[in-house]
Amino acid sequence: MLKVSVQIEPFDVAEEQAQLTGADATVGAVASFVGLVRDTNAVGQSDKTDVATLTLEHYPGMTEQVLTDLANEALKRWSLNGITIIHRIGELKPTDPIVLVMTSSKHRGDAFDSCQYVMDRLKTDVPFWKKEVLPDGSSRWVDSRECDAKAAERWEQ
Amino acid sequence: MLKVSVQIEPFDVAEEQAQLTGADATVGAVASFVGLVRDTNAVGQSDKTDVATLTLEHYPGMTEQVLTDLANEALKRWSLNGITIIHRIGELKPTDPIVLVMTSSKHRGDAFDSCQYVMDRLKTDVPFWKKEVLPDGSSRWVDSRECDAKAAERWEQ
Amino acid sequence: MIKVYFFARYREELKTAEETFSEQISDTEALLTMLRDRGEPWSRVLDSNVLCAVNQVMTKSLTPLKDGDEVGIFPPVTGG
Amino acid sequence: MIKVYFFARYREELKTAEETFSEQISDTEALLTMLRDRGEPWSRVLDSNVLCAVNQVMTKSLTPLKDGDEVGIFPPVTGG
Repeated sequence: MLKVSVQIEPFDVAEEQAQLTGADATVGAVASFVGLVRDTNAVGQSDKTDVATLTLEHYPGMTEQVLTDLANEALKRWSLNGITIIHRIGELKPTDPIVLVMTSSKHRGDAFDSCQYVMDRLKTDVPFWKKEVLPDGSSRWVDSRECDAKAAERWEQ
Repeated sequence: MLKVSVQIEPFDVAEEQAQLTGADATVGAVASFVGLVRDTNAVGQSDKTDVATLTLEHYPGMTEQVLTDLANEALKRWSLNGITIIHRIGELKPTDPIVLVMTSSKHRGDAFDSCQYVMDRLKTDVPFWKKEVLPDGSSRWVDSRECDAKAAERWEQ
Repeated sequence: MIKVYFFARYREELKTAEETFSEQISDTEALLTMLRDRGEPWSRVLDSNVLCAVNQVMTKSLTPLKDGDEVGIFPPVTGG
Repeated sequence: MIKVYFFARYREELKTAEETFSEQISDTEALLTMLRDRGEPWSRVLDSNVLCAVNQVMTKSLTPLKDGDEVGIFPPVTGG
């Protein structure tokens, strides 16, 4: 089971887990990550600025392809029963879910590691861009984080 | 937010996530692990035997205390907004969820690591015991796994 | 008085869920030795993997016991 | 013909979402050099962090281009 979706709509983690594991009684472990919109950001020195809305832009076509490649790479590197990657696009507000990565396996090590791998790679390799709109109507593109590049590097073989 | 529950009832991951994060817009990351009942087990050489039901016994009082200590230890070691640990007891069947560990934080590293830490420690330090009932009505206590002891050891400071 | 609880496989194979001792027992090792000295099935069932909790806190080594203590005796845990 | 798409901050600051080139361009470096040679804002906006995808596959280094290729030009990604 491999599911990749780039969508405007929110997702339901319980429903996604039911879809991912279904009636497969060989699954003993499901690891998930959900990323949410924060109302503060860490651009520059300040961690105090309010965010009113967050707009997610992507590269249509490429995004879906890269996410599918990433899911297949995870299936190749770990012993998984299935994987689901959902990333939202469009306009979101603080506390809204942005991304879901969910992996299932017999034992927990494979599920945990592959879930973290997909998130680390997603942060550096998949063409999404966040733009924050502040309460005064001004906006700015979110800067990439140095630590994300480091996190992705550790998976290189 | 710290929630620990030892319960017979199933849990709803979406509802637990809503409870854990609530309206806290400083949360950017939620990592979760769900353990499920498998219909095969790895006792001895065989991985083929069907499991009809799984009974979970625990040490009432001690279980809740050890889980709460474990949650507090995770809050101390990582920068977390909250943590939820739910473990079911009683009679379960294959595909039923057994355990949920969910952690929330600003950035994903803290959520991932603390979630894995709690699962590793839970496997070796919390007084739960699984008994498998086979289709012919016979039963056996599940053996502990050597690799679980190793997984827990790596967190020792 | 020391209250002892047995769990899981031990509880079943020893056909004992709890037992109360009125005599003084110096520590967890002395308690286990006393139980194993009963012979079968105690000597066999309480194998080298046995775990002890004193007042619901897991012990890693020999732990002194005093009047009023609660001791849990159980095999390696298998939750999660 | 080579089709070039700009995304996110680049798209906004260059006021350009896409552009089509009918001339031959040897590789991604040559394309970037050509764009930067236009002067402001191109030379400033297309900084050293620029990423290129050719036919929707991320490139890590100089990549040859041929007729019919699609090139994406964008800043470091910030999804997840």
